[in-house]
Amino acid sequence: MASSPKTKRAASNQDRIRSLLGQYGIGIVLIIMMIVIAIMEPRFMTPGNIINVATQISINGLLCYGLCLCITTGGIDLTVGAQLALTSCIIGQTMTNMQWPAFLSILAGVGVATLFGFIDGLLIAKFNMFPFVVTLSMQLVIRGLSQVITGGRAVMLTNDWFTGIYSNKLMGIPMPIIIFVVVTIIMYLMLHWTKFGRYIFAVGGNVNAAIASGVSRFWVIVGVYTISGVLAGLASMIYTSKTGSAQSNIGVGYETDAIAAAVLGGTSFAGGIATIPGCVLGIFIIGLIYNGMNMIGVSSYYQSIVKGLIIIGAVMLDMVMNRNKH
Amino acid sequence: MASSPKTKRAASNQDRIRSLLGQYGIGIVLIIMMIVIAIMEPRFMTPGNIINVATQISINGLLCYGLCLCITTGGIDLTVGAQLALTSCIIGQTMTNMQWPAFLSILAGVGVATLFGFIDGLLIAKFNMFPFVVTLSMQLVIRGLSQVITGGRAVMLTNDWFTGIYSNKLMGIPMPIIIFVVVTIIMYLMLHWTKFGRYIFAVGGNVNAAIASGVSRFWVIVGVYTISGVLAGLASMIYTSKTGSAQSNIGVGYETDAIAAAVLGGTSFAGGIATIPGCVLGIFIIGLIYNGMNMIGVSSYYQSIVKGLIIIGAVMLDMVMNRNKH
Amino acid sequence: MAENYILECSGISKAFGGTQALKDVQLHVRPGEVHALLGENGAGKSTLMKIVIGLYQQDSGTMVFDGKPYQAKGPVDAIKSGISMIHQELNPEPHLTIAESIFLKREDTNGIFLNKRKQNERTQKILDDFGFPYPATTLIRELKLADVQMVEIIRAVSTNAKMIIMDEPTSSLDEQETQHLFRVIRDLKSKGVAIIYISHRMAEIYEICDTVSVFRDGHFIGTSALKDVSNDDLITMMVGRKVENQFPKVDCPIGDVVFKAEHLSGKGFEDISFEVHAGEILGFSGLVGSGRSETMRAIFGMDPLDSGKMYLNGQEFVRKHASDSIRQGVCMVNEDRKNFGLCLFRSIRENTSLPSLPERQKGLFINQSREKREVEDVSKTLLLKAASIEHNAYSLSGGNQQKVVIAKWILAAPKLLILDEPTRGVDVGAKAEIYSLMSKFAAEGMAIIMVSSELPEIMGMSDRVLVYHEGHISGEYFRKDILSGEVTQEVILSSAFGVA
Amino acid sequence: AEDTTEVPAEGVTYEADVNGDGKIVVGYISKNFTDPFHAPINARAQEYFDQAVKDGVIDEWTGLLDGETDANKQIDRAADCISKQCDIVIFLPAEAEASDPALVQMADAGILVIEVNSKSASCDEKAIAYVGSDDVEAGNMLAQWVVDNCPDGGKFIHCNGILGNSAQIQRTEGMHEIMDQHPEFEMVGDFDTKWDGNLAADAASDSMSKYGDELVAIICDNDGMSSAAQKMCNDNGREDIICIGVDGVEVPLQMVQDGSMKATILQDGVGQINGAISIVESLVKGEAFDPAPVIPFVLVTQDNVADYIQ
Ligand SMILES: Nc1ncnc2c1ncn2[C@@H]1O[C@H](COP(=O)(O)OP(=O)(O)OP(=O)(O)O)[C@@H](O)[C@H]1O
Ligand SMILES: Nc1ncnc2c1ncn2[C@@H]1O[C@H](COP(=O)(O)OP(=O)(O)OP(=O)(O)O)[C@@H](O)[C@H]1O
Ligand SMILES: [Mg+2]
Ligand SMILES: [Mg+2]
Repeated sequence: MASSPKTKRAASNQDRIRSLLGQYGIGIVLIIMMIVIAIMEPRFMTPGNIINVATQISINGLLCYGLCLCITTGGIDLTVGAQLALTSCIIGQTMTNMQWPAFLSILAGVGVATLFGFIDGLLIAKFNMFPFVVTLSMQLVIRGLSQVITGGRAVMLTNDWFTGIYSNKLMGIPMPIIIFVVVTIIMYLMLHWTKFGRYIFAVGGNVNAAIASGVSRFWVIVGVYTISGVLAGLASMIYTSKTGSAQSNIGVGYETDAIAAAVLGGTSFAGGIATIPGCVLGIFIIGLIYNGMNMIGVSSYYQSIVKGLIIIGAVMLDMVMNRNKH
Repeated sequence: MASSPKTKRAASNQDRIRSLLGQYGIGIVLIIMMIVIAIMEPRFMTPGNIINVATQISINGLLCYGLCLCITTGGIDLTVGAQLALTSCIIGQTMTNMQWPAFLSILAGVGVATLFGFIDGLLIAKFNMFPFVVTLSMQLVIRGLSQVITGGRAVMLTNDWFTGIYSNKLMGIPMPIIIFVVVTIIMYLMLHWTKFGRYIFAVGGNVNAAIASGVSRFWVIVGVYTISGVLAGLASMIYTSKTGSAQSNIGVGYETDAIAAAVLGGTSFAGGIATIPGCVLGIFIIGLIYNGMNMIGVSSYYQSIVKGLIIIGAVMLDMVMNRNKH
Repeated sequence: MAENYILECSGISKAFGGTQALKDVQLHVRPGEVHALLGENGAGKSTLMKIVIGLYQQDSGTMVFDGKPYQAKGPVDAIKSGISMIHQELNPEPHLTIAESIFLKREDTNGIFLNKRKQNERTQKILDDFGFPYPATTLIRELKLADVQMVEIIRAVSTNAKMIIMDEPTSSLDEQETQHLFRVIRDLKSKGVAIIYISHRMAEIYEICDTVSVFRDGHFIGTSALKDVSNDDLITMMVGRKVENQFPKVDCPIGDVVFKAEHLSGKGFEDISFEVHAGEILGFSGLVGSGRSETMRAIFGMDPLDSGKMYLNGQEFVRKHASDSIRQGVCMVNEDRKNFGLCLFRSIRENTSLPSLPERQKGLFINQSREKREVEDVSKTLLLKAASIEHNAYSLSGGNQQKVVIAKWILAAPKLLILDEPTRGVDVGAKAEIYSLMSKFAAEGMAIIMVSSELPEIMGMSDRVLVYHEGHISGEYFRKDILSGEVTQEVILSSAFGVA
Repeated sequence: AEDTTEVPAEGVTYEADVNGDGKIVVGYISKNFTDPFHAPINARAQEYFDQAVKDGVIDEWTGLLDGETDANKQIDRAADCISKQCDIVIFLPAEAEASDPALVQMADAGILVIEVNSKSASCDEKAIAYVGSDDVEAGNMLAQWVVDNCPDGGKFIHCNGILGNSAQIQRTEGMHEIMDQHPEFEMVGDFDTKWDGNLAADAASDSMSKYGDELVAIICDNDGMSSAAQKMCNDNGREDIICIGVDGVEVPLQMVQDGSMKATILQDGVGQINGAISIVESLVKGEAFDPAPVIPFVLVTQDNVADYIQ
């Protein structure tokens, strides 16, 4: 070999730094954003506002993990917005109109979301249908169901324990943050430290090779869509508790922010590439776009443009810093 | 070689029949739908209603062709709904508030949509960004721009020539139908009878092989997104003429129906497979879902569910009839 | 310049990120000659050819083609100048017809519209001239791999190019089709067309080539007339050391029956019965498309089996999916490395441990330190050339990718290892390493099935050879008869053709 | 359908079976099925017309047609009503301008159109009646409530509906009409909250963390947003912040009742549809009716909430 082990090792270290930079280079975007916002609005950096942001991102955060998994297997889950509505309506109907105990209502709501995630996975894995098509159609079905369940009406949630899910604090930390952190840890361990996580990467990276290596495509696909369902259900629980109201028209377009966060976090639409720490960064960036614009006071007419440009810019920057990924 | 040319050729003919059946098997779904609706509601089959349906589908039809091309190259164009809004706002602003002649206004509106289609293509082809991400973000930018242009207000269009684009008839046939037919013919010729069409299939089928043959991925990608922009612009012209008003909140979610029509028409998300006649069938099916459900009087609470189930069902049926495509 | 060259490349360098793929290499090709380009996997052969064809741009260096300075910005420029290329492992667009594929970028038109009829007729004529038994309107996706490769060849030849680059054109062809290709090459040669021929099959090089250039690790080693260099010299030039024995087969005691197949039938094969013993290397020979891979895929559980029974260590072997087989100790290296072998954008470590993850669990989680240790060990055993096992499989050369595929099955510790074309696209040095591994594992008591279209490999490595003809076993030969010279290549070939 | 000037001011009459096929077919084009404000309206229409068909008051009705808050879809639904040979159509326009062609198209086909909830541009000329209220007035009421309850003025924020939507435009306009006359109030935020309670709640918490005690009010284009924002304020111990919006759907009403929100502006949707129903009944009977019954917005506070809840 021409190159000595030494130069190879050096090159390898360099590679690692570059790859790390590439993987989490989006962190730089996050830091720049924080500095810019903090300069323009000093109140941004108050502990109160930071806790505020962390609380707000929990809903999008949970959705993002689900989408990250689906995208990593080469798919997509467009149902999450509708799932948000359905779970909310089920929780509202059972808790307020049928007087179920809060815990049981949540179980029913999240359970149904899980079931629909499972059905999505089944249609994709068993019948080999394209995830985009399946979830686009299922989204109609799921939202339709929530309309049928509530007859389009809003249901108020008065159970204190339930509405406390969003506003209560544990040792000064709001519950949504705790839920988000716990889910993040679970997702991290699952994706990066278990067999199932490896199989997700394998199926996303090369499904034929994965099958030939004894991975069950069926269970991996069904698994990730089911998980996405569970997470959407949990997100809906937080959402419903936050607004104190269950209705069928919520969550429209929520997949957009979740997808954007996943992509900013380095999740590749080509499949097989994703990291949970990356997603966390992406989730914070999206959260900061909203909070930052509100803090700085960007006119409502420009908010949509700014958001779009930041996402494109960040993805492009990531691309440049991390060329060899593609 | 083992088998004679004759036997190979025979097998291929059989294959072709099966593939034809597979390709347009969705036509059977259409016919069944028409029969069912006609039985349940005799007024469905009146010439008036048929022209009505054909007029209604023109907007989704144009969008569908654009999406069909993008999907065939392995991409997606999620901007079409926002493009609808932007073109509409530009037409409204220039024609009503700036007193431009109608023709010039249309040119400006469609021109800007074309430009944004071009930018989408550029970002995707030049910077190798994922189409889903690019168009998801651009959609925000485009919609934001339309809000900025109009200040969020609706602009009335009073120019008779312009509003006549939707309502006028040529030899008893409403203009939107004529536009739709002309575009269909152009798209058919372009996709199936020109080099450019061939290159679209080549890039969608295997981009590396296409490049190795000297096909310019760049121009094919830029081309299809630009065409999608043009078509969205034209669709917006029809839309704006139809509603007689330009505003920034129109077209939300319109990509859904357009994608559904393309997929029903046999456009494959794997890339490289699509036919314009197939798309026409898909467009009619989507149109009939709306018109048919309203004619029969399916409760609106269930329409969304029914629509979702019909799309899933039809795609599944298509899959079963056409197994070897995947 | 005394010599009359059609292509002169000098001082070409090219780096990909940190990898220096080519360093100051040169290549001189004369018109009407078949110029072999040799080198280990990753030596930079394909990279140089891609620079010539315009897919990559060199970092430095110049080219002269047909007497004029030459620089292709893209394949279009190359085609215009009269260069065409058969790419290594590149499947054409699946949804186009043969005619559309062959004439891609050269379509017949009347004005702006395609003239499909004329193009189909022209293609049909070319196909018929070639004796290629398909209508021009057949879709590429309906063709077998070998036929697709033929379409690629036909496409390249039909451009009337002055120079054709063939990057491992025969890697998915059998003897018969290879001979067909050679007839075509000789014909082109007589018309003055220059051919650059890349292959890892030494026998082919000697059969068809006139001149040879050797690359090693991105460097140019030398050019000479083929008749002036011996096989051993060439190999030394390529790998930088002597490869003592190309087929390091160690004879070891053959043990009990490990796997037994009884009357297996499925798509592409019928009534297949055989057994394989511990310590035995059982070779499967035959023509491409004779159904060997189909049989193996069905045994492994990738395809369904219509009928028949299988036994593993005396017990009936039942499998529904590949995972069942792996669990019971039956593993298979697929012939199609890119599609069935690797997740290119995941690390070597993840790829290697994938099938054996269930054994590397610690509670709920993967024991990553053990995984790392074991993967590092196995990659050392296989002499894998990689900076680190954390690098993506994508960054490896073809031969090293193949080693990763083999490594992952070694880690799974199979009782029966099925190797389908284990050395496809692998250089001689690495081949010898893979062969010695096979010997080693057989000696440790593993039963090995090797499917191969390369007769030297079959004859050099097998304890016993089964020959396939159109889905049936048409012959069985033993190592002692091969060693004694009683069974020759011709004998095996004729039973592959079903003549014997 | 334009000879309204000939009849006495207190009432007008029409021949109900306009196409003379001996059947009376009623159409109903909703604004949407997703907004809780429209749910009781749609439900009331469904209930009444199903019964009316059973009772033989009318011969047939189209069922509830979904306008999807989309002018384009509403125009298509209007064409469908023409295809179904409707005589009378109840129409809830999604947009003032963009939905107008639906009205024009039906009126030109001779259909008697009753507009409900909001007016489209040519309502006065083309529709035989309008039952509803004026969104600009609702905007005025929003602002007035804040002015009345914060005598010292202060900073407030505004949460928009989907930008460009008629209700958003007119309510915002009405809000500005009043607020612009009160320099003691400063609008410190104008958010793109898309009728979304979640986004409004986030806007509330962001503004609280930025302005703290200086923030006195949150004006929302609907009360789905104002109730979510109020809940966010209350959860942060800021019950003093006045959140108010338009509609009077279940959740805000209950919040007013239990005291967690001070007021909401009720738009009497069911009252509106009942007004339209009684016009249909008059049409069928050939009786005269009032072409523009006024269904005013109501400021609902703890004092009168009992009258409107349920
Ligand atoms: N696109 C690329 N990006 C990064 N590295 C590359 C790329 N293409 C080739 N390389 C590297 O360049 C070197 C030369 O590769 P090349 O494909 O030219 O080898 P080769 O001689 O054709 O080998 P083989 O016989 O296996 O085909 C290898 O180390 C390979 O990993
Ligand atoms: N469904 C299919 N469609 C197209 N080609 C296929 C299909 N299944 C198998 N083939 C191809 O058919 C060819 C012949 O089958 P098979 O692999 O059994 O023969 P083989 O004797 O093993 O040949 P090889 O030497 O290529 O391994 C293979 O090259 C395989 O890629
Ligand atoms: Mg190569
Ligand atoms: Mg094979």
